[in-house]
Formats: sequence, C-alpha cells, structure tokens
Amino acid sequence: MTTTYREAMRAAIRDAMTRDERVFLMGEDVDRYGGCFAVSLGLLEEFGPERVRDTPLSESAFVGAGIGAALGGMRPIVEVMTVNFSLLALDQIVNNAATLLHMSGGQLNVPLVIRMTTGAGRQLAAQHSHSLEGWYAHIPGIRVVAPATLEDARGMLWTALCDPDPVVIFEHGGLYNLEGELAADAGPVDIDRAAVRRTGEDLTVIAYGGTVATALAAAEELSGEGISAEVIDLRTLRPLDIPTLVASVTRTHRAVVVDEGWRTGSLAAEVAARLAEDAFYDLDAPVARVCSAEVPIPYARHLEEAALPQVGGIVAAARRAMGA
Amino acid sequence: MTTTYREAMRAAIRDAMTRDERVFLMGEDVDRYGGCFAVSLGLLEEFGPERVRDTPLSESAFVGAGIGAALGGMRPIVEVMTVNFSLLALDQIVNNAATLLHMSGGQLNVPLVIRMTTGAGRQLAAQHSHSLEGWYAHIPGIRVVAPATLEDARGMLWTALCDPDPVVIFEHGGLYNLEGELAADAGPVDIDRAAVRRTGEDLTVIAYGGTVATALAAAEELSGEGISAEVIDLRTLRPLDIPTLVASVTRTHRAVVVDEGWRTGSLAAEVAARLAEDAFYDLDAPVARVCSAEVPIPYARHLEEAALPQVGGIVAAARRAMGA
Amino acid sequence: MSRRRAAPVADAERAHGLLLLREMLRIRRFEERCVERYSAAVIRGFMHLYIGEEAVAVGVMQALTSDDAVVATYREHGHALARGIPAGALMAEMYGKVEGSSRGRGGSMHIFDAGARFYGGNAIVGGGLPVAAGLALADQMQGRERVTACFFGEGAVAEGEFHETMNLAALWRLPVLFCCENNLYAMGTALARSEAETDLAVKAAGYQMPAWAVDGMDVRAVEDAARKATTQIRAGGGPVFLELRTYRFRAHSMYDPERYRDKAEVETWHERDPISSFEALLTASGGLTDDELDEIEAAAAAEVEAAVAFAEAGTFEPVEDLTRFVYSEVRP
Amino acid sequence: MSRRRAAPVADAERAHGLLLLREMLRIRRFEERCVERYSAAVIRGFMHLYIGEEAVAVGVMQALTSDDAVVATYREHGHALARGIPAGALMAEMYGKVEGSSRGRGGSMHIFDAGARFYGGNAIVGGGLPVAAGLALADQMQGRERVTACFFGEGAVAEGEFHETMNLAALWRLPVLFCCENNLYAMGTALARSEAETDLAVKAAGYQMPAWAVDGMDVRAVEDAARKATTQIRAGGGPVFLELRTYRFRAHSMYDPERYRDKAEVETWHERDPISSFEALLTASGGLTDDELDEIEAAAAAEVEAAVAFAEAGTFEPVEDLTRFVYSEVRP
Ligand SMILES: Cc1ncc(C[n+]2csc(CCOP(=O)(O)OP(=O)(O)O)c2C)c(N)n1
Ligand SMILES: Cc1ncc(C[n+]2csc(CCOP(=O)(O)OP(=O)(O)O)c2C)c(N)n1
Ligand SMILES: [Mg+2]
Ligand SMILES: [Mg+2]
Repeated sequence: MTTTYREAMRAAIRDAMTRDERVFLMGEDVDRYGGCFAVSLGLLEEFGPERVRDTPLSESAFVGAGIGAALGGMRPIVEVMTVNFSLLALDQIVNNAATLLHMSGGQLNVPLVIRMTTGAGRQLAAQHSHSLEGWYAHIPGIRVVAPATLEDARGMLWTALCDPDPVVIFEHGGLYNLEGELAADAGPVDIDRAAVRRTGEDLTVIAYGGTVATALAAAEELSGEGISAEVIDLRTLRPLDIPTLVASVTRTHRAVVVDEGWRTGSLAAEVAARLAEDAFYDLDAPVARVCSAEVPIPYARHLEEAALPQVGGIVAAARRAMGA
Repeated sequence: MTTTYREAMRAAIRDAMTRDERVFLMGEDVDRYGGCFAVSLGLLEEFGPERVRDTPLSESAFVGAGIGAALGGMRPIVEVMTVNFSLLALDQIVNNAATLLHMSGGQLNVPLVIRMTTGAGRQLAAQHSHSLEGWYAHIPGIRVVAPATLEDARGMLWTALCDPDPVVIFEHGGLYNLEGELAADAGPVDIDRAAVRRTGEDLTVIAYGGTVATALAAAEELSGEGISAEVIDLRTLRPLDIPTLVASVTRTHRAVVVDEGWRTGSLAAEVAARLAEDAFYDLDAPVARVCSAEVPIPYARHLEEAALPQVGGIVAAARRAMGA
Repeated sequence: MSRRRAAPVADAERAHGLLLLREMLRIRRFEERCVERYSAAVIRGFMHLYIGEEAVAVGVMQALTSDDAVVATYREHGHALARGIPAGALMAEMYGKVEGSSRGRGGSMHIFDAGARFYGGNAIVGGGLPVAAGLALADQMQGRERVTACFFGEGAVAEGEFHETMNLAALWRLPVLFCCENNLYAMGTALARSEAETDLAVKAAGYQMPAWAVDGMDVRAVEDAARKATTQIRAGGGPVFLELRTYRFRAHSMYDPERYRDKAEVETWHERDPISSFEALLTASGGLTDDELDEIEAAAAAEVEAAVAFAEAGTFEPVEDLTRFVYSEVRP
Repeated sequence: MSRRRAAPVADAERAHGLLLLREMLRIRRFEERCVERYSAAVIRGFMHLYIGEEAVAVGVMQALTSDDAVVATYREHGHALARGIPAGALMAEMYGKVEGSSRGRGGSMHIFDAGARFYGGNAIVGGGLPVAAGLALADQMQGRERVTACFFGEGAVAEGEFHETMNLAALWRLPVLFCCENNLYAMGTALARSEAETDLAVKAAGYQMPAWAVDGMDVRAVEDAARKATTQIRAGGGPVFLELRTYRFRAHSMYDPERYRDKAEVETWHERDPISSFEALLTASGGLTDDELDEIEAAAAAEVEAAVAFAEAGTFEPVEDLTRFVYSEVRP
C-alpha cells in the first residue's frame, strides 16, 4: 500500500506497543500534540497517557528515566524531539546507557530505544540543524541506526526493541513526507547490514539517512554521463558493516562518501579511513568525501543549500574520482 | 628552570591574570581546594575570590556564564574539572559559544577559554576516563588545542585568551607531573601549527596530548631496529595543521596516527582520511591508527593498559607499515 | 496651583500611555504582516508569534536603559521591536537578506543587535539563561550598574539550566531580571502537565530569590513590576524573578493544529487582549482619541510597509561568503 | 502481664540495636582496611570513604525490602555492605579481580549487584537520579509496590539533573526515596558557597515534595525517618525527600589535603561519631555488654580478613576478554 515514512514509523510504534505491553513511548509532546513531527499522532487515543507519555522539557531526566525503566523491565521508546536537544541528555547516554553493562561486569542490560530527528534542509538555522550521528557512532555500548527507506522506518524499531542493548534511531527530518509503496505485511528488518540501493561498476557512493536519496539522484545523473555508480546505504552507523563496503570498493576501486555532518571528524572520515585501511591496494583514487561545509547552518535558503551535500557536489566528486 | 606541567599551567594563569584584569578563573573547587589537580593552588591568595571563583556543581550554568561574561567584556578562563563532566555543558559550547558569532552575522565575539582535563590511565574507570577531543574538534566556531609539552602548557593559554573566538584547552591528566626544564622567559606560543618533535625518514608517527610521549618512546625503540620515525605533535586539534602532516608524509610515505580516543570516529580517523586524500599518491602503505579499544575504560590495571595505546602497539603498527 | 502643577504630569502620563499602546500595536501589526509573508513562502523555517503577549515585552522594556542587556528566545520579534531594533532589519532577516539584523544567517529565531545589547534570539529552551547570568556577572565584576533582562517561557522552568542559573544568579547576587512568560503552554504541554508545583514564585523561593506574579495582559502592571524589580536590582539587591501571566493567541509556531486547547479557552483570553483592553482603558479615561488611534495605526502600518519594502529591496549574501563569521576575520 | 508481654518486645528491640551497631561497625572496619590496602597500592583509582556517615546507609536500608532498589554514588561501600553485597565481592572488585562484584571492571566507584537490585555506583554527580526515577517508573507501570532509594550528596543539588528528576518524580508521583547525604562539603566546597538556599527541605517544596531533615549521625533517627517515608511512598503518596545531616570524617577521596576545613570542626563532629555514640547509648541503656561488643568487633574483623583473603585469592580477567560486556553476547 502507499504510505509515508511518518506513517511507517507510526505503524512500527503501534505494532511494538501491541506486541509487547512493556513497550511505551515517552517524550516531549508525544501525546495530544502528536509529536513535533506528528509521528505519534493518534497513539494517545489508542494506548492512553500511561504508554504515550508526555514529558516536561527535561531531556536529561526523561532519557535517564528511560534507562532506569529499561533496567526495571520495561522496553521504553524515548523520543528526543531532535538531535539538537539530545546534547542535554548526552551524559545519560554516554555515561549510563552505554556503560552500565560493562561497568557491572555484564550484569545490567539496558534495552532502551531512543528515537530522534536529525538533519538540516528546512531553514531552521544553526541551533536546529545538527547532524551528530557521527558522534553517537563513536560510543561503544550503543547501536546506532538510520532508516532511509519506508521498509527500514517500518522495520528497524521492533528489531531495536528486541536488542538487549541501547539503540539510537536517527530519523532525518526531510524524510517524514517521503511517500511510496510498502508491502502490507512489511515487518522487522535486520539492523546489522548495509544495503546496496543501486548496483554499479565504476565507483561506490556511500550514504545514509537523509543523503541516500541525494546519492541515488547523483548516480542517475552520472549514468547519463556513462559513469555507473553503485549506491550503498549504511543503514547501521554503529557498528559499521565494513565488509559490504569493502566488497563493493574492491570491485569499483573508487568511492565517494556522503555525509550531512560537518566534514572534519565526520562519520564519513571513519568510513574513508576504514576503506583506506582495508581496501588500500584496491583504490585507484582517493576516497572522496562530500559533507556539510564547516559552518553553523545558516538560515538563508541559498546559504543553507550551499552548506549541505547536494547532487551537484556528489557528481563533481565522482567525476574527479574517475579522473574525468 | 626545572618545573612541572602543572606549575607551567599555573604560571600561565597567573601571568594572564596579571597582564589583563579582565581575565578570571572560574570552576569547581578552583579556589581553596586549588582545583581537582592542584593547578590553581595559591591563586586564590594572590587574586582573591572574585577572580578565582569557585562554582557550584552546575557545569551548564557556569560554562554558559563564561560565554555571557565573555560577551560582556571579560576574558574568562572556565575550568571544567574533566572532559567527562563537560558533556553536561556541551549544549552551551555547541549551541552558544560556537554559533553566536555566526548567528549574529559577525556581531558577537566570544573570547572565552575553557580548560579541561582529559584522558585515561589512572584506573578511574568508564565514567572518568573519556578522551573526547575528537568531538570538540568537530565543532566549527571553536578552536581546540592540546598542550603536550611544558612550553605549550606555559604558552598556549595567553594566545588562546587573545583569540577573539572560543578556545578549548585539553590537559591530559597524566601530564601534570611531567617535569623538565623550561626557559625562565618562556612565554606565549602559537596555537596554529603542528610541531615535529623528532625528525625521521622512514615513517611519520602523529600524536597529540597524552600520547606524544608514548609516540616518542616508540620512535626510540624503532630506531633500535633501524627504523627512523618522525614524530609530529598536532598541538592544535581544530583547525588541523594538515600542511605540516602532508609535508612529512610526502617524505616518509608511511604514517601511524596515535589517539587515546576510541578508534571508530576518532580524531585519528580524520587525520588518516585527510592523509589518504591529500597524500594519496605518496603513501606506500595504509595509514595505520593506534587508538583505544572500543570499550568503556575498565578499572582493572591490566585491562586498562590493554585498552589504551601503548609503545608496543605503535611499534607493531610501524613495523607493519614498513612491511616488516 | 496644584492644577497647574498637575497638568504637565497628566500630560506626561498621557503621552506615556500613548507610547505603550503605540509599541504594542507596532508589534501586533508587524507580526500580522509576518504571517502573510510566511504564507507567501517568503519567510521560511520556524516562526513563533508573540501576538497576545505584547504587553510583557513592552512593559518590561520601559524599565530598561540602553546600557542594560536583553536575552530572549525564538519568540523574540516583540522584544526586538520594543528594544528599538529597526523593523526593517527584522523583516530583512526573515527574508534571509544581508540587510537583516544577522545578515540573514539567523532568521526569525536568531535576532541579535550588539548595539542594542540584544543577545538573541536563542532557540534552545533554557539556553539563554546561563548566558544572561554571565552578562550580569561581567557587569558586576566591572562595577557597572546594569541589569540583564532574561525572557523565557514557563516551559523552560523544567530544564536543568533554569535551576542551575537561578541558583548561580541568587548565590552571586547577579543583576538579572528573570522574566518568565507564562503563557500556560509549552508547545502543546500545559503547565500543570509539566510542573509538580505550578506556582512559579514558590520555585524562586527555593533559591531565596524575590519573585512576584504579574498580570501579563496589563502593560502598566508589567511596567510597574519591572520598574520595582530593576530599582531593587540596581540597588544591589540581587536577581528578581517575575512570573508574567499571559497567553499565546496563535499557534506555537506556524505548524501547529492546536489539538491541545479548545477554542473556548482561546476566546476567553481574547477578551483580555492586551491591546484592545488597553485601548478601551485609555479611551475611557480620555487618554486616547479616535484621531490619535488612527494616527497610531497609520504609523504602525507605514512602519510595517517600510520594513517590507526594505526587505524586498535587500540583497542576498554571495554564496562565496558562506563560511564567513565562523571565526573572526581579524586575529591578533 | 504487661511485663511478660513487654519482655519479647524489649528483646527484639535489643537485638535490633545490636544489628544496627554490627552493620555500622562492619562498614567502618571494612573501609579502614581499604585505606590500608590503598596505601599498599593494591587498590587504585579514586576511592571515597564513608567513614562518619555509616548511620545514613544503615538506617535507610532497614526500611527497604529485598524487592526495593538502591541507587548510590561513588561513595557507596557502606550502601553496598548494608544492602548485603558480600564484603569479599567488594574487596575483590577494588583489587580488580574477576571475583569482584563487577569482575574488576568497575572498581570502588562502580559497585553493582543485579540480584540485590543495587544499581551503582554512579560517578557522575547527579547522574544516578534520573535512573532512579526510571526504576521507580517501571515499578509504577508494572503495578509493583516497590521503592527505589536514591542516595546522593548535597553537592548534587546544584546540578540540573537534580531539578529535572525531582520535578519528574513529584509530577508522576514516582515511588522514589531521595536520600540527600548532606555532609556539608562537595569536595572542598561548603554548602553555603554552592547554594543560595541552604535549607534543602525548602527546595523540595519547590516540587511539592514532602521533605524533612534528619540527624544523620543518629542511626535510629534515620531508620525511623526512612520507615515513615517508605510507608508513605508504598501507600502511593509519591516521592519523599530526606535531608540526612552527616559529616565526612576523612578526606573527599584519597587525594585531598583538606585545606577547606579546619581540624577543630572535624574534631567537634568526631564527638558525634555515629558508631561510638550509639555504642555508648546502647551500653548505658543495657542494650550492649562488653562481651557483645567484643563479639561484634571480632565478627567484623573476621569478615574483613575473609574479604581480603578472598580478594587476594582472586584471579585477573584474561586480557583477551577486554572487549566483553560492551554489547550483550546473546542477541535474539
Ligand atoms: C532544549 C529544547 N527542548 C525542546 C525544544 C523544542 N521546543 C521549542 S519551543 C518549545 C516550547 C517551549 O515552551 P515555553 O518555554 O513555555 O515557551 P513558549 O514557546 O510558550 O513561549 C519546545 C519544546 C527546544 N527548542 N529546546
Ligand atoms: C558532574 C560532575 N561534576 C564534578 C564531578 C567531580 N566530583 C566528584 S565528587 C564531587 C563532590 C560531590 O559532592 P557531594 O555531592 O556533596 O557528595 P560527597 O562527595 O560529599 O558525598 C565532585 C565535584 C563529578 N564526578 N561529576
Ligand atoms: Mg509557554
Ligand atoms: Mg557532600
């Protein structure tokens, strides 16, 4: 049936709450308001205020409460409205969620799922346009995923909830209105492997979340120039599925990594470094990175567009990689 | 004269407070206690409680107050006891300190210096052993430096205070007792360039902060095996001094990057990626990374040692890079 | 005699009444035009309207001098205009033009004006409070008798930064005027659903900070409270907390179906519209004539049109300048 | 008659008095041995002693059942022992041995015991509070009549997480017993230099949370307060805040020259030593004989020696296992 990324996400939450009574949703304005991006709209009526739980503006407390609730036998889905505000809860994520299993010598699991919206592109300016997936992917003890398709929006949540360890799900704000066909019986999907979204021979374009569509559009344009680009969607940002990347680059010998994060210290840097380590002798050109410019994201549309990865930039990087 | 890293840091603070009455030190227990690592010992007696200002345990508020005080014409040195606690103030650093100049279209400067202790190695376990320099180096709008020598401990602070933009200074906890000779007239040093700490021909070992000494020890051991390693101290983590690194690697054709941060998404990943981009055709072997294991730092001494970069690991990586 | 002396006073009072009305009206008309410009998709991103809350910003600003500082939130059009930032610079900012107060880099949520000591324009709830404390600390350490007025919504009270800053300001007796704009909702969350203690003055007592609740729909009540508070603060009495009881007439932002409150409630509050009620009050007391009202409306309309024209005529910053203002261009 | 009936009660009371003393003494002796082991450089890292504060943990634990949960700080040896975690597992943990409560991965600051529902051992000031609220939320949602006791120092009161968690717990009426161990100092910072309002019960009022101050040097007073509080909480009355007034006899951690307080102050507090004063009280009331005291001391000494022997005999985790427990070994 035809659906949207937003509806797929909502279906996934509804499905999880129906399957397992230990599952509940907690976050700012998730109830009557339906969530900042209307993902949880209608769930309050269906499951009630206990399980669709509105919180005060206390990011650290309610994320930490999610950790405690998970320790206490629940399966919380904590919605942090956006990654921008997650900085206020980062201590709980880094120092508790990610470390409790280890600090307790394997005694304490934290089966917690944290969902947050990420990314720029809607002229929300410097404080509301962060892409910090790379930071989260740096933290041992948590898993990080980025659904870029309807199938993943529908299927990653349940798998994440079944995982005994904390999983952070990044939903790019630009994807909620993405519309398309989704099998009526679409269900859980793995959260371990990267996926080849388009096959190609000449070079590999690696992207995730909000930039997968951009990468595919660039591949389309490149095909017009006779350049056959393979497009890989990372899907899981921690741990990275390096074998899938290396297998592709070993065939294509060239790679472009796309990342909406600022270039320096981006997740793209890790991917590029790993490829240069594990596929060094197969690379015919430097791994190129197409990332956001090193600037707090500006409000003005033309400046914001110039700051973010675009089709043109990916195509240009691909041409350079091809030595064209 | 003979001095320690701690004393050099203290001399730098005293010097700054003497030179400029707008400078003051603010942080937890900086006054009578003398700071968690005794850096500010004696300064209270010299400058009084107004300028050596003890704060409540409110990381977000006093770091934010430092930002406001800088806007108001002061030159604050805010001491966040350790990088571990800085997560509680990260919102202020990322969303205010780093963005105000840009969000105001160039109107508002934030001449703030934030000092924090970083690193592991003292059996302080998972919550007290973070090395998050790489995260800070990801943020446009701030500068990040890591003094690894007595000269830099003595000289970087004043330069940082004179900078119109926020500067974060990372002091590795293992360095405070470092003892050595420092010129009596030692003064301000640049915070822009990396420094070659040992020259060599066969490969380049790149390190910063707490791992520079480890890298030098490894170079010494390697020289015994007839491998001549050049050792570069990054000094400034943002912006990175790439030209100095490329110049060296263009001669040596091999590089090992040492970083106490967790490997995935580390600052070492950025350095490796940049070298693979800018020195691709000069590299005779993959750029190797010697980082911390992907584990919350364990308390037990043998496990902690195994988790952190050691001389042996650097030597082994160098040998591999040499194809030995 | 007394008549003779009374007269000028009355005149001054009358003039001040007209000024308060004028200030509130120019904010109202300016934002009504913003809505229209937003619908025309010229203004983009998040835009939060102050309509219904004008008495708060206008009342508080009366107690501030040009030396004082202001820190506000993403709902700051009213504060910026009341502080004297040109309407044209605001409109141009929302157009994303170089002529905007932040050269178009900030947009509606990030209005700044160093000259007016207007420090934003902060879009992280609670994020402005520590900065305000720091501005006040700088004044205190440099022996200046200034006040820093910090505006924030009642929703921010739940944030840790509110707690940390209230304590720090009270502990160090910093010259901060905390202006909590209690419009009863944080997006869709009613105060009672986010605070165990909904009497905010009681919270201030937890920091030994003087606090009082004020009718935020009555511009004169707000001005009086603000004057009383700033006098106390300038005298070295330390920070003061004002709970300004008001109401947001429009949606939280431009995207908000308002499922969390019913029309009836909104209607009742409309009856207390700070502008129409003040108009009525002035008229009744002979403080406002129809001609004066027409003149004020005309002036506001003219100012708004001039602002739009200024914005339309503005230019876009060259894309080559994208990475300017990340670091200062001049370093010693 | 009444005599006859009174007797068993008296016996029970007497036995309980001896138990309280026994519990406090084993903590004291255990930590004295830790100091010696630390000086011998066998225990490393940060180690924070509870000496002087034993009455707090021992008193509160009396009011908890094995179903209840405990969240503590890095100063948690006393809480762990009072909760029934074997001294050997604690000592082995500080030795960094596999037989330690956290297999040697946590050390002194990170004691955990899932079976005892002892959730640490948190070394970020204020970091344990939100977790405690979550544990209580899980109980509330699952209809269990449990209490979560959350211990933290008065220094944590300045942290935003304290504020956010107090409000959340009160708003949702979560079954949390907040135990604020007010030992007057946060490292070297005296309460009056970190809080504008030093009466912590007043702060709790800001969240409409019942709160009372207790003499933390009097184990019976602590037990009574904790019983009263937990009864109220189990009855669905929502969270309670206890300010437990106590004093840290030793340095903040093993590295602290104590420049911030003078010997005289420490001396005065020593006169109120929770153990010797309780000993005297029991003896005076005939609740303790010299033989009994000797037996208790002997038992404590034996327990500590056994703990050391257990730790000494322990093994180190193989280095190959370094990256275990980062992620669960079994996934569905
Ligand atoms: C830390 C943080 N959390 C969440 C948000 C999203 N958000 C923006 S405005 C708002 C409501 C704030 O309400 P209030 O403080 O009462 O101010 P008002 O909008 O009513 O003026 C929220 C939740 C944010 N900007 N920052
Ligand atoms: C967030 C944070 N800031 C600072 C520290 C460093 N630190 C460790 S203990 C301590 C003092 C805490 O005092 P208090 O809460 O009163 O507990 P006490 O040590 O007195 O038992 C400080 C500042 C920390 N661990 N966490
Ligand atoms: Mg509000
Ligand atoms: Mg204390």
